[in-house]
Amino acid sequence: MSPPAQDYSPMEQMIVAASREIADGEVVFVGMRMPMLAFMVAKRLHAPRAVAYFECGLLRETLPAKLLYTLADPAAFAGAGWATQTTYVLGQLAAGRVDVALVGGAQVDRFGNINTTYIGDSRQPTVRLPGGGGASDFASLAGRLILMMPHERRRFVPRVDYITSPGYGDGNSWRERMRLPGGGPSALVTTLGLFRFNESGEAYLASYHPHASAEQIAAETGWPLALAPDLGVTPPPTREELSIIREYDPVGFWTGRDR
Amino acid sequence: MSPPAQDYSPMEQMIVAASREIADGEVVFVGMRMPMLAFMVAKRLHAPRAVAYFECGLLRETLPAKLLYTLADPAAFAGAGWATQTTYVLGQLAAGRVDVALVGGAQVDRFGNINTTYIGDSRQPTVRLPGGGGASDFASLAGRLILMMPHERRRFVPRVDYITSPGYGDGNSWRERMRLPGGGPSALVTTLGLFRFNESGEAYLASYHPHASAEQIAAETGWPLALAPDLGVTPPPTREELSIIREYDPVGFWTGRDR
Amino acid sequence: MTPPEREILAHAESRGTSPGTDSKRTTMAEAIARFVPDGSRVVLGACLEAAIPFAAAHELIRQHRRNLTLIGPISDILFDQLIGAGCVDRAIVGWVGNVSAGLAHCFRRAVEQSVPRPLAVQDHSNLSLGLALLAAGLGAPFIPTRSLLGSDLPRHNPDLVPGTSPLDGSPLIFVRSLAPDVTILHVQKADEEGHAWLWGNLGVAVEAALAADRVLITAEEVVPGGVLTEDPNRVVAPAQKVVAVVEAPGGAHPSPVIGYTERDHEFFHEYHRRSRTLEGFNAWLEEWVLGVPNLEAYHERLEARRTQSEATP
Amino acid sequence: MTPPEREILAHAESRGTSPGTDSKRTTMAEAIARFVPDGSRVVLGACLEAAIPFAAAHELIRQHRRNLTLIGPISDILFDQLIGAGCVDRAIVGWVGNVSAGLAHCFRRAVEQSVPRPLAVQDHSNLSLGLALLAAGLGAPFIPTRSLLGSDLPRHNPDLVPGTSPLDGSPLIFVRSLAPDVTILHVQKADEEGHAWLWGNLGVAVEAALAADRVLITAEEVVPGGVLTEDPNRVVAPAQKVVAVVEAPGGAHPSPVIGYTERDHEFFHEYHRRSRTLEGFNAWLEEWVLGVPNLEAYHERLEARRTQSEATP
Repeated sequence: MSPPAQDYSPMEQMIVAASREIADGEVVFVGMRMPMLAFMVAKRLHAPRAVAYFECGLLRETLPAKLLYTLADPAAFAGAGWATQTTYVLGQLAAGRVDVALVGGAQVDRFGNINTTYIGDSRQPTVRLPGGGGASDFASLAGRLILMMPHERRRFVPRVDYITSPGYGDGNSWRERMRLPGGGPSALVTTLGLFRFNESGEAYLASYHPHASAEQIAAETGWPLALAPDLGVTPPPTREELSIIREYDPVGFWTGRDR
Repeated sequence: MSPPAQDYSPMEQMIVAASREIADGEVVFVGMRMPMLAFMVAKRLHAPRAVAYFECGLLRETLPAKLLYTLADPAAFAGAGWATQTTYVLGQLAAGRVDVALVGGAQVDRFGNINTTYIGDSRQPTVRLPGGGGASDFASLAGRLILMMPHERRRFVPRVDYITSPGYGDGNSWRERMRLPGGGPSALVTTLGLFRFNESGEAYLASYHPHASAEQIAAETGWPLALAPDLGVTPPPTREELSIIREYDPVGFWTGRDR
Repeated sequence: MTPPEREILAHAESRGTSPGTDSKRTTMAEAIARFVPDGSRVVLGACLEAAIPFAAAHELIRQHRRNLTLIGPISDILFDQLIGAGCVDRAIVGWVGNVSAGLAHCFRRAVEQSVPRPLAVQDHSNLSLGLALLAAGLGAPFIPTRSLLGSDLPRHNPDLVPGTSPLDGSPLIFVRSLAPDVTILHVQKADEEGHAWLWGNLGVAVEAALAADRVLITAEEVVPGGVLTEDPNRVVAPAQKVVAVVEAPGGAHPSPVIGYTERDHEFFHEYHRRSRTLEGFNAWLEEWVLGVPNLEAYHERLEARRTQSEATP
Repeated sequence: MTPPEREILAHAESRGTSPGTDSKRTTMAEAIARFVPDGSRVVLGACLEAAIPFAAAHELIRQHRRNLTLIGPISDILFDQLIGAGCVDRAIVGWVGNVSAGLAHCFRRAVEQSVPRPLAVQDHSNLSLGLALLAAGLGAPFIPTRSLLGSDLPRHNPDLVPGTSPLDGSPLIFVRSLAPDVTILHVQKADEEGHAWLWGNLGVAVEAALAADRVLITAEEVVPGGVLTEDPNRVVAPAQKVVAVVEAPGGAHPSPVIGYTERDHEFFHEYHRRSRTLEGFNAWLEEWVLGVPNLEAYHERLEARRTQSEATP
């Protein structure tokens, strides 16, 4: 790794921590925004043979030439390895041929369930969110799932109001009982730390980011925080990692440096 | 119609009789050999707006430039209106979007069931035939079905040994009971005559071809022949009809004039 | 791409056998008036964030269409506009929002406050919506999937039916087939017989065209007959199902069209800001839809603003 | 066709980000030896009567492959040859014959007389076989259809399961998903990374590639990397699933390849005549497969015969 960078945002830390979850040669389903940037960092540094599926119907073996505002921008198509139908790319996911998927969401709970549909009662919601799109399929079907989420107490709830994208349900082999084919979340990467999941599907804090602390994370998390026995500090972004993020997102459109 | 021709084969009579079953503007699923020639005659004369689906994955609004030996010959593709997947063209058939299909077979019975799989017991067959290909789907799903068959007693059996392509089963609203969506056979065109089907799904002779007779047809048919009250003579091929067949099949490859 | 079989094609064309169809070319106003009546179940935005038929949707709004059922995976503010304009009773969707800017304000107002009218939503995943359309195009009453097992979507969407496999008893979601009345596609090229070339990410465009009773094409370019059938693999759907072809250059603005236009990100962001309030949305709608007679005037307005903004120091 | 987005492509290529894959280019002998072992479930002839991978099948015969399960809708004498050569235990098929000449003699001998060995046959319709492969590519355990209700196919094929709809109790045939070990496609163009362009009638090629664990490509031409991804809509399947790319010009002879070769009708008819007897078939096999080391020698023999026949008065 190149030397750690000195000045970076929590979003950038989240992106690089997520990128390190991707192994070389993997087939990856990539969502918009942070997930896309995490994939770009991985592909440029430690996973040059990873390939990316986009739900709009693309497969890329190379990176797009510039920042994508949507996965169907012309730059996403240019140089793609396969341009096809949504049912085929999500079908390959359903057929068990995708190693890992990266997704965000609006709410997450300690079992890694994601809500992007309703805040409040679905019959009389406080907020109608956009919905799951392909993320429900990623969560159901991918070999494993990397969740990415800004860490705020209103988002980290004891129990999501609605399961748009299933994690480990209520724990205790819930996925096996539901017969969900995908492996479920392997990591929940936030702007403050990195969670992993124990055998009963509960999230525990595996590391906190250099700018954060376990206490701060506990305060921003709506469930009693469980800690890894070897709880450590997330390695900060390297200059190389940061330079890739900033090459694609020079004005900080997605990483919030402009806000 | 142009004046009747004087010299033509029973195969040619069969082809023109079948072609007259196709109406203008219809969406037609076309099988190889005789069905293809019948479609070509119809399209050139009285059904210029008919369009043809081929099960290999083609849709044609115009006729191919020359005789097809198979439906996937380069001439079948050249100028096609849509080149696509077999599941899509047969899918449109299954979705109820095809008016009529033309098919042949090895055996037919009085309920219009077609066998192209086994002669004899399927566990120890006398002859293993090629199978149904798309014809089973045509028979199951098309709005109506035009059967084309050389008229020989060994082919016109009381009951087919195996139902590859369902007609009216054993009659008595069998298709409704089976919930087969397609309408079933509307005509059985042979080298000797033209059959239609009554309300219980039994074939009756509607007309005999000019070179044949009801007696000859009875002798070549393996079930007691039922006759239309208004039994007539099939109009013979016109010169125009014959000239089209011979334009596409100048050496009589399909129409048997070379055998 | 080397066009295949040029010689054979030239031969076929020299035969001059006539096509099976009359001209289907018409105006946007006529196409929408004739083929998308009140109460239609209509697919729009089948290619997800690309080639979204905004011009067709704006004509629906101008003609005050009512009681529509909108069907589409991710429509990137198009559904929001139709909902805000009061055209929609029901949305069968994967995701409704503004892909680069955030939540869909009109969609929120309709669901949360029944403003301007109540909206029923059937939430699908993008896979399940694709399977629903695919099933209709295959004449299958449903397609089973293991996606969404355990999620809350099947509890709220009656077309995602939980059950067990007739083959081995394992749990499945049966995705009921969904046959729209009309699928509206914006494509790169079409001819007046209804052949249409679509390229780029295809989303659920093929499935939606095969599932629908009829297909309405808006195209960047209408080209002479015989050109597009030189490469029939590029044709997106059977021309026989196409009922209208409308030349609509820039008819997907502000969404991108591969080979023609980039996405106009700022237009999406401006819509997001202005539609935050009902009054803001209505002013936006007046400026960009109701107060604009047609696509040509829309692009004139866009161009005038661009010129003006460049002139401003 | 105007290649879309040339400028952006040039830009993307100038970035020089490396592809995700090594070269998969190899010889036919190596590809067949490594990726199609005894007992494989293999799709061949997915495009029905066009682009049938005869050269790959001949290599299977030369390598004395055994216990194969062949999967394909209509293979126009290719399955007949593999069956006659004793390579096959099971055929999952829509139609086995000689499309322009009639019955398949080796297929008949195998079914009727267990010569050279017994053959189990699972009869599908072309739709049901397509649905079986499609289901596997979608991760669906089955797809229901109303085709074949009342036909005798479901009585003899355990993968066509009669049942009733979980939605409304109406009768259906559940077509069980079918995932081949390997799908062999003959295509027009491929690159060494595994991108492959296939055009013309596609048959069940897309479904078979998506259903398979791995895809083996034989191509009329192998072209440099970066050419085929200029038009990724033409790419038939994800390169990531392709395990081998073999340049095999004329590798589909005697079947046609759109843009390259016509069908060699007389070759089919000669095969039909000669394969009528077991001895005749064995002599044919010696002459055109076993006694020929590779595709190049096959075409030399073909060319020599053509020259000779033209020289004969």
